[in-house]
Amino acid sequence: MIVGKNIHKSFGDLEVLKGVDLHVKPQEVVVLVGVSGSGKSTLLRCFNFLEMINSGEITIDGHTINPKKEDLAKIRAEVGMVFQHFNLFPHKSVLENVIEAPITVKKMKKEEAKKLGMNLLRKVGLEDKADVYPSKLSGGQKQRVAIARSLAMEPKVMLFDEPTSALDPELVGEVLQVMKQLAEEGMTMVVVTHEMKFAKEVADRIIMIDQGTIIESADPKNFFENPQNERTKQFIQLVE
Amino acid sequence: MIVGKNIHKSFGDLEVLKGVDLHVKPQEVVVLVGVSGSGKSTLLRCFNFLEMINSGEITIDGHTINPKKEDLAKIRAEVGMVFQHFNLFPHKSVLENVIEAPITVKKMKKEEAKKLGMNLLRKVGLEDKADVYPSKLSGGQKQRVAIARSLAMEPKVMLFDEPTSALDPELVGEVLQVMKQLAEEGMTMVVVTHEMKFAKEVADRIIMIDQGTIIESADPKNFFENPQNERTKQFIQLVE
Amino acid sequence: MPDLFVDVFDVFMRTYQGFLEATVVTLELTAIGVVLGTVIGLIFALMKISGSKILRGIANIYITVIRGTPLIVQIMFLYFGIVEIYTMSNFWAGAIALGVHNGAYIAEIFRGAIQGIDPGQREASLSLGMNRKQTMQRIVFPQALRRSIPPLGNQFIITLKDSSLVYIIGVAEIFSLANREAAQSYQAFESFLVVALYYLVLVMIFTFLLRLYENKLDVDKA
Amino acid sequence: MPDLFVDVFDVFMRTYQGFLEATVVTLELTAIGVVLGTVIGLIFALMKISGSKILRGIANIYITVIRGTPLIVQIMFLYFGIVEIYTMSNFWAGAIALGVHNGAYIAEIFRGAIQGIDPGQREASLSLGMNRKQTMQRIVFPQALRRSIPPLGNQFIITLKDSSLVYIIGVAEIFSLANREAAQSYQAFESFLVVALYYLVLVMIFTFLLRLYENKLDVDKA
Amino acid sequence: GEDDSSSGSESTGSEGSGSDFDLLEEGQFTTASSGLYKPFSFEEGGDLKGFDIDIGNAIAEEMGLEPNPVTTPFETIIQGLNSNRYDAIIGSMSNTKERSEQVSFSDPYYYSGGAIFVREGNTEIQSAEDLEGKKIGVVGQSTYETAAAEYTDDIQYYTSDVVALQDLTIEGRLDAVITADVVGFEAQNAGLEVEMVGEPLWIEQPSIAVRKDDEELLAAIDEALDTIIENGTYEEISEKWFGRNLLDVDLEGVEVLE
Ligand SMILES: Nc1ncnc2c1ncn2[C@@H]1O[C@H](COP(=O)(O)OP(=O)(O)OP(=O)(O)O)[C@@H](O)[C@H]1O
Ligand SMILES: Nc1ncnc2c1ncn2[C@@H]1O[C@H](COP(=O)(O)OP(=O)(O)OP(=O)(O)O)[C@@H](O)[C@H]1O
Ligand SMILES: [Mg+2]
Ligand SMILES: [Mg+2]
Repeated sequence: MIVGKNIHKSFGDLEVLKGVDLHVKPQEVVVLVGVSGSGKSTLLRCFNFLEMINSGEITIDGHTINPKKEDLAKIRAEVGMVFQHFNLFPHKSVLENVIEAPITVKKMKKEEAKKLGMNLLRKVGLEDKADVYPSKLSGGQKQRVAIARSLAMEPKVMLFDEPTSALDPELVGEVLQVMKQLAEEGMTMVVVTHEMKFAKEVADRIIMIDQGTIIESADPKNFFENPQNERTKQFIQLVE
Repeated sequence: MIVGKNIHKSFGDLEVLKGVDLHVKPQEVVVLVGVSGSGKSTLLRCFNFLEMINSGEITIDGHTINPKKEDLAKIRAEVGMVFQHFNLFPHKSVLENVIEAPITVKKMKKEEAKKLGMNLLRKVGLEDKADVYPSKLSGGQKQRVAIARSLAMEPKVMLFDEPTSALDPELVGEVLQVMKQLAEEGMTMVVVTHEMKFAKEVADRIIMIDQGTIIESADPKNFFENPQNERTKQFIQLVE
Repeated sequence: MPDLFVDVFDVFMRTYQGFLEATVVTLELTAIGVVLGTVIGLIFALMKISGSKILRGIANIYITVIRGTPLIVQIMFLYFGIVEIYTMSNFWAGAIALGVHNGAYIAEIFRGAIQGIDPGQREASLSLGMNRKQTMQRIVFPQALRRSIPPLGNQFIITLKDSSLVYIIGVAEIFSLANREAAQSYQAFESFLVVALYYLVLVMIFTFLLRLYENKLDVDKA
Repeated sequence: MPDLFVDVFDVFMRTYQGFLEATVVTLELTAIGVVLGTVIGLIFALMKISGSKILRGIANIYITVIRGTPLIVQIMFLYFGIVEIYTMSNFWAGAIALGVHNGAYIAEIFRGAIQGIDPGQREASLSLGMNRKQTMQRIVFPQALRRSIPPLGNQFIITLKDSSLVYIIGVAEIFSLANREAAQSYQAFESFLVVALYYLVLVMIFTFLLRLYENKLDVDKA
Repeated sequence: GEDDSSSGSESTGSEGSGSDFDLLEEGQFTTASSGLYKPFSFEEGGDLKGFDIDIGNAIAEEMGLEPNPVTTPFETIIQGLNSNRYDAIIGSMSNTKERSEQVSFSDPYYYSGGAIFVREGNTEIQSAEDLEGKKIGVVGQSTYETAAAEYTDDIQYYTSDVVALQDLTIEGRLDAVITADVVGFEAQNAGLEVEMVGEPLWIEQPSIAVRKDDEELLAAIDEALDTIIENGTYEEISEKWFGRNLLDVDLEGVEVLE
């Protein structure tokens, strides 16, 4: 579904991604782990063209992207992204947040968009908050709205960048629940998270990034019980 | 060692603590848990007189405090506090952070304070960072300095308010390690934390606060395996 | 002291009609100065955040020059300089000088507000498939505009006080009236006290209105 | 255009010696205005954060009045109004007016810096057993002072420009010289252009120095 | 010995300065002008120059004092005197009834015509009557302001007559400027395209002003003024600036402003 080949990315002198290969199959759920600064967020942002890669190749749904030639907006619409800090639009109500992109980008009729929006809000359990402004929501509710907002564009793959790490611990569950459901429905997902329980239960594959390269890639059972790389072992010890 | 009796505390109309009784014995390690807003931080802050209680009574080391009559600075010196966001003094080096209070409050000689400070930095594993400024430290290092800084006043009890929740997951361990060691050395401690593994291993008692009252108090085994209160059960489910 | 009070009251009673007219002039100058400054400021703020190096350079020069010279020099310069292109009345020369002056400060207000919007907002919008223009128009600008209103209100109050300087090109606003009153009546202390009170009352009224608005904003947000 | 250039150059050559002297006066006024303002500002900032309602009230009135009236009114008031109590030279009247004016703005700079220090700093200090005074002296003030220096530098630049207003009481600073030059040479436009350049160069020099300092601060921090 | 009294009056002067009157700075005669009134007072190359300045110097010398000319905006020049900023005004300020309620005036030290100036080639304004409702530029607090107010409500205020005359040359700004004839002529000579309308409206009497209570100082000034007129110093100064003696005016049949 989404494929990165030999991705290199530097910020000035700092080489953050040093040739990453990542092949995510349709309906697969990949969890990315790694210590702070290892390049997890950068990789996700490259997949969404919020950062431009220096070399390598990104293919989405069989189509290799040439960022210089194509309409990036169109490509981004196919890849949903959920951020650590939600990034809801504060000047728009919950429903308006969700229907903004369908109306502006897809030129969907307002009525139709609203119906779609309400369906998605129902899906994340926030139907009753449609007319509320984001500032009135808890962190967990905000993140669920953000997920609904992304889904409104019917993306082919969803990227999650530490979606629960800005949440109070008792609010983490409700967001993970929505993500789990999404995975069960067959959404292709790449998730950066420190929630190891979620990784164990939901991931098809766990990938460990260290200093800009993939050093381990295995199904959850093997990843935790039989890590190959020394750094992976250390990491597992730290977070367990 | 530190005893709170029927503590009430309101902010304006909001009653945050509604009659809390907490008796911490010498050398005991108590872990406080509860959802966000339940009053955990407020309770710790009352014990350190950063907030003044509206009614009730606080006794430290057998001595009941009348905040109106006594020198609060002296009492605070007997109770160490470690904050979520470290609150190191950015304009002072690591060693200066540690020796500031002994010199200013206890009028300790600079030479002597430095010796004490270096010993404490050794204890938290940061001897080599003595002359560095806080901005150069990682979060975990900052928090360990903060612990050393508190210890420099030789407090009778240490209060920790979510000491690891501002840390990247891979840095949590080094702080918990220092705290564990402290507990083993017999320090009386009250710890607000979401680290359940730490609670299980180190706590003598786990106390659950909900909406300003203590609803559960038990040793770790009983707390997790045999919770009495419905809200406690919910909470354990959420964080496990 | 009672004497002083009588004197001040005396000056006040003798002059209040003239002052009311002058106050209208002061407020007109202020309003034109701010409105014009907002238009200019918007243009230069857009230039400053644009992709073109030349536009950015022009905006930078404008802002540096205006912020690097005293308003009173700008007023004189415009009054005697712009003549070669177009002759205008002293009132308009003063109002335009205030507008040109404000333009640089308001450009910085807008730029600050736009750049103060969390980059996450832009990223979220882009990630949804909105293009740069849509992102600016629908996500960034509406938020930036709302944030600009309190500093714009503040700029209005600054301009109200700054408008006193156009007395130098002979516009009959409050301060010039006080000056003449002081010279004619030889009651300098009382005259300047009275004019200070006029400004103070005007500033306090607008400060109050601004606070009201800000509180409303805060309530909307919460 | 070449004509204009020749004229401006002509004015420049004819006046630069006088302007150098006037620049010294401008810089003296500015320096005294800022130093005096810092002293006054420190006192009022302490009053504003003090426990006493009366002191806070006095500080509030002072700050409101000064920020609510134009500097030029304050200068006139001090020069012609205060005479009844004490007569001072126009230079000192101007410098003191600038100082009194700055005092209100600098008080807000200090207050902002003090209140901008993370409350966690105060709490950490108190929790270590330091009393209020020790906490203020050893933890809060040193940090607040460091933070105040960039806005103080900015205030210096504002004062440099504001000092042009004391021409109104006949102090021989740069702007008054431009006025005299305009009246003498019948070249108003060129004179004000030259004086604008003087201010611009001075402001740019001080802005540059301020940036240098701020960068140094940033490096120290990182 | 009036003709040859420089040493004599010097001694009188120093006596006076020591005991008869208080000066701002001992031994100095501090006098004010606007410095924006060429050729009477203006600054060139950092030096204050002009007829008023030279007269001030001569009078100070007569009184045995160090001259100390300063400048201050004309609008506030009287307030400055009354708030002890200088000892006297030698700044082309005419003696009027209204002003003499606030200050004391010496004998006039020259005569000057108040005149209407218009842009060169302006045929619309031929006489004072044509000023009705026109836009007139004057210096605030000058006698010309009072005159202008008789013709129009549309007055534009300036800090300098010279600058007002400059503004007059700009199309669309001003219809006329009222100022001293000599000041206008000087501007004309400097190349400004302005011209005087008809004859001067009136003759006025610029005089030296001191504070009301400084009677001794005023007497000393009058005495010194007499001396320099009689010993030819005055004529020399006047010839230097104007090529004629400004006191040689036939006051017969003309309006004298009071
Ligand atoms: N825009 C940028 N400019 C310069 N450096 C950057 C930028 N974005 C990221 N970096 C650097 O790239 C490295 C990797 O950052 P990245 O955010 O991808 O790490 P991460 O694995 O997501 O870490 P974390 O767990 O802290 O989010 C870091 O050293 C970071 O400082
Ligand atoms: N200074 C204050 N003024 C007003 N309300 C306050 C203040 N401090 C705390 N509160 C309120 O008191 C309640 C309890 O706050 P407290 O910080 O003790 O909760 P907590 O259990 O520590 O939560 P968390 O896990 O989020 O830190 C909250 O509703 C909070 O908003
Ligand atoms: Mg990241
Ligand atoms: Mg808390």
